[in-house]
Amino acid sequence: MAKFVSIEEAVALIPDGASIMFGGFMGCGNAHKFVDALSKSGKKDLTMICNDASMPGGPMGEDYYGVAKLVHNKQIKKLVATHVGLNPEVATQSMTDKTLEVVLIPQGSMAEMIRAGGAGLGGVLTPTGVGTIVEENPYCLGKQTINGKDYLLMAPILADFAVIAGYKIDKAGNVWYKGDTSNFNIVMATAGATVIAEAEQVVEIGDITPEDVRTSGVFVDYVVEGGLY
Amino acid sequence: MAKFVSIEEAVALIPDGASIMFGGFMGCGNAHKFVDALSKSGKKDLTMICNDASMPGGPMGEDYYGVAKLVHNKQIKKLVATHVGLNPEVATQSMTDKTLEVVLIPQGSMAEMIRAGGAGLGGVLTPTGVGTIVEENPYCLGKQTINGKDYLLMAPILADFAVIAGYKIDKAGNVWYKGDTSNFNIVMATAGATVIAEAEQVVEIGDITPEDVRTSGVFVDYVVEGGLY
Amino acid sequence: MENVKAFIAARVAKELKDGDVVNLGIGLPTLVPAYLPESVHVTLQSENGIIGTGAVTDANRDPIHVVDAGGSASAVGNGGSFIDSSVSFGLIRGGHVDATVLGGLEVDEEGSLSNWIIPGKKMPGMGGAMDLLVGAKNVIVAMEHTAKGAPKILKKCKLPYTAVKCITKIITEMGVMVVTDKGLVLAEYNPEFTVEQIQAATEATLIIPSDLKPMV
Amino acid sequence: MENVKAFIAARVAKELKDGDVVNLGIGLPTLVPAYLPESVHVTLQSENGIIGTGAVTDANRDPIHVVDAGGSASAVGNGGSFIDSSVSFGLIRGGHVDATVLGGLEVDEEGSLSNWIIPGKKMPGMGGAMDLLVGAKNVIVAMEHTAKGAPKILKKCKLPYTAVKCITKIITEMGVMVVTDKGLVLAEYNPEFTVEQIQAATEATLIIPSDLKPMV
Repeated sequence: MAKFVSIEEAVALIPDGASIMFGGFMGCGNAHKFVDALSKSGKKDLTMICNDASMPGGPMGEDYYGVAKLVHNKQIKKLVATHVGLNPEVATQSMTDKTLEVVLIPQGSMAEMIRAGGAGLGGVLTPTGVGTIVEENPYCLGKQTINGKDYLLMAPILADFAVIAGYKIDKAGNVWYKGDTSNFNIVMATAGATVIAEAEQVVEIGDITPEDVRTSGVFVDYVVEGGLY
Repeated sequence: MAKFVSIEEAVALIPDGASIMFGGFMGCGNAHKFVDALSKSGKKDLTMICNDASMPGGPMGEDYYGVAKLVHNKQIKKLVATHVGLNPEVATQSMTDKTLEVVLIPQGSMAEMIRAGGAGLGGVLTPTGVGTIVEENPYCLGKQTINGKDYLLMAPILADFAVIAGYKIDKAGNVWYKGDTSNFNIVMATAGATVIAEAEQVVEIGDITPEDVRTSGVFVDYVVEGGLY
Repeated sequence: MENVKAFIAARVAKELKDGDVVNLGIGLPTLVPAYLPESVHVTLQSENGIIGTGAVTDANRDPIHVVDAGGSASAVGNGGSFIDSSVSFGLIRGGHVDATVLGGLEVDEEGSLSNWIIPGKKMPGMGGAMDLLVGAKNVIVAMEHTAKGAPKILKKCKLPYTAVKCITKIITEMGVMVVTDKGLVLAEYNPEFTVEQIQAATEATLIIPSDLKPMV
Repeated sequence: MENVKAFIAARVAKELKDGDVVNLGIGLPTLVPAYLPESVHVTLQSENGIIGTGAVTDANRDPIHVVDAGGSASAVGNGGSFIDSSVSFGLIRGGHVDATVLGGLEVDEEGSLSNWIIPGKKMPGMGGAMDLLVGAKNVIVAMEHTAKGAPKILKKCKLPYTAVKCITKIITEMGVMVVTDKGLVLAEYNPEFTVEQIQAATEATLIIPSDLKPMV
């Protein structure tokens, strides 16, 4: 059952060195207020699993948008992502300073690997990445031929925490996403040992029609209210 | 782009011997009016992929409910399902008359195998069925050990047709499901070479909020209007 | 015993904790919620697509659009949601269901279960049972100890397995048996029976711990 | 040529059919829709979760909740829908996208493409490109024929592959090249160039068919 806590209480759950999945795509669908608080917390040596590292220069003139704050504050030791090109600090920390380890995974494979983790599957068999350096990726467990076609076996991804962001979350923890913020949030909600969901608005049960719930409350451990962005 | 056609036109698309996926669970979420018309069409030698064969005796006093009509009319040559115990005609045709071939697959595996077919994955690695006679199933391609745990590699499932049932379908073919009728409909909508969707109500674009669409219109080839059940 | 099924269901109810997500098989397991204390609220899951099943009333009854895993009219409760089959079995296989309670034709001392098929006789199919047994955190078999006097708790199942080495506990009218690496431990017994009677009704060898307790 | 990019985009537009689901890469490919005839309506897909992207207006602008695959404010069009990443890439990998149009650093006569990494220099990541190349029914590379005079259409890519044997057609300001089992066929040429000039700007050997046509 989802517990409603303050952002500070939720941040306090995270130990140094934790692995954390963050939903979102270029900041869209990041749990902004939680990330803000985490970036000020001094927590360090985190493994961040996120589509990207967002970017400096947010849509409302933010200096650092969403998870880019955590990179900027050097809280990330390892980043598992699909694309980091819009946040130049990743290249600096990984290629120049060598303080950040980056593992790149194709976006569709990453979504599926996280889903597989949350769904108890042994791996993902995808044609994506066959014949490329993805075959040498630490998450690639080998190549298999099935019915004459080659597939890479990619490992499931799980994490200590998943931090997701919903637009409306009801008192039972059911989540409704606005626009395309659902992106990685939906699969990540199934794959964190502890799932923290940030709501822009906490609503009453019934406000979200049972058919329109996109992440069921049973997946969510903690809800924080972030307020409208 | 989804084409709006009559039920008769949609049934006419199906050749004898076709493989057809039907969404639904014990009749709930079957495309009732389409199935009705198909059952009267004389089409035969069909392979039916459906969670079950529904049952005689529907909730409104129907003699045969949903896809049970197709079994009753002996139109099915092969049935791929997870449970057939509530339709005694399946046992008669398969075990006594030997006119119906039945392949049984665990429900979670079947959902995932259909999803894998629609999503271009090479198979499903599931712990379900390990050590059971599922290992001898024609859809089981072998057993693999990943990180010390055994998994069965189950084949993706695709079909010539997927026949799904939505409550509201808009003019762009976007589908909204009522209650738990979504069951297998959502994965099957991705895995039929041709997808026929029956609407209880056809609605205008905008009536279903873009966030609340559960099967996007791009997956749907034909829409028929069945009317409220 | 007057009502064996009610007795078993009442004991199973004590296994469930407040906040648990629970999947109940058909038959005896569906009696369990009636025995939950008021302080324990569980979320019932129906594998065909309901999280948080609720009571069917005249107002919400809709057998065309909302059915349970047995195909009967069902309803979603307060705070519940509808999910599709792939999400539902992701929930199950991924370990998000705290407990499943189901019956068994045969169980054995390795914690394996057979309940889905009698070759040549009954081939109803496994439905979602194999996934539930493999995926749920706790697998509780709730059944009568014997079938017409014949043991159902065996050294090794004779019927085709539904799943192997999956059971956490077996609860019958005679006792509570916990599956361990060493075999079946009789953790609790029903004082209406002697330990000897219980063993006599059981093909598997029961391990009798020094702290054997009466069934609570 | 005055506007090379516009010329290429206009030619690419002729590859798209009414009703197609299309994914456009950043840069040149985004110019393509402007050249579609009025009778051709395509559904644009943004791999981060929009089916049917539409124009951003003052009324629908919401850069916090709706962005395109480049992270910029986007919008859903009439009849469109929002999907999550796993559904989106299921759509892509499962062959439900009719065409993807993207640029390339290098392409080769086997139909392989390299456009995601320059080892030791630029490691932006592949994003969704690898999935799109493997999954889309038609993969159209739209790019300038050379980079500062150096051929980009090679016998074999030198940079790490984005995907191998995936390209359907390469469209440049010089011509339209179709990938076949036998190699690259120059199906159409831009009459501003001679076939010899086109071959000279191309490392791969072009197969010149008897029915070579001017670019339409």
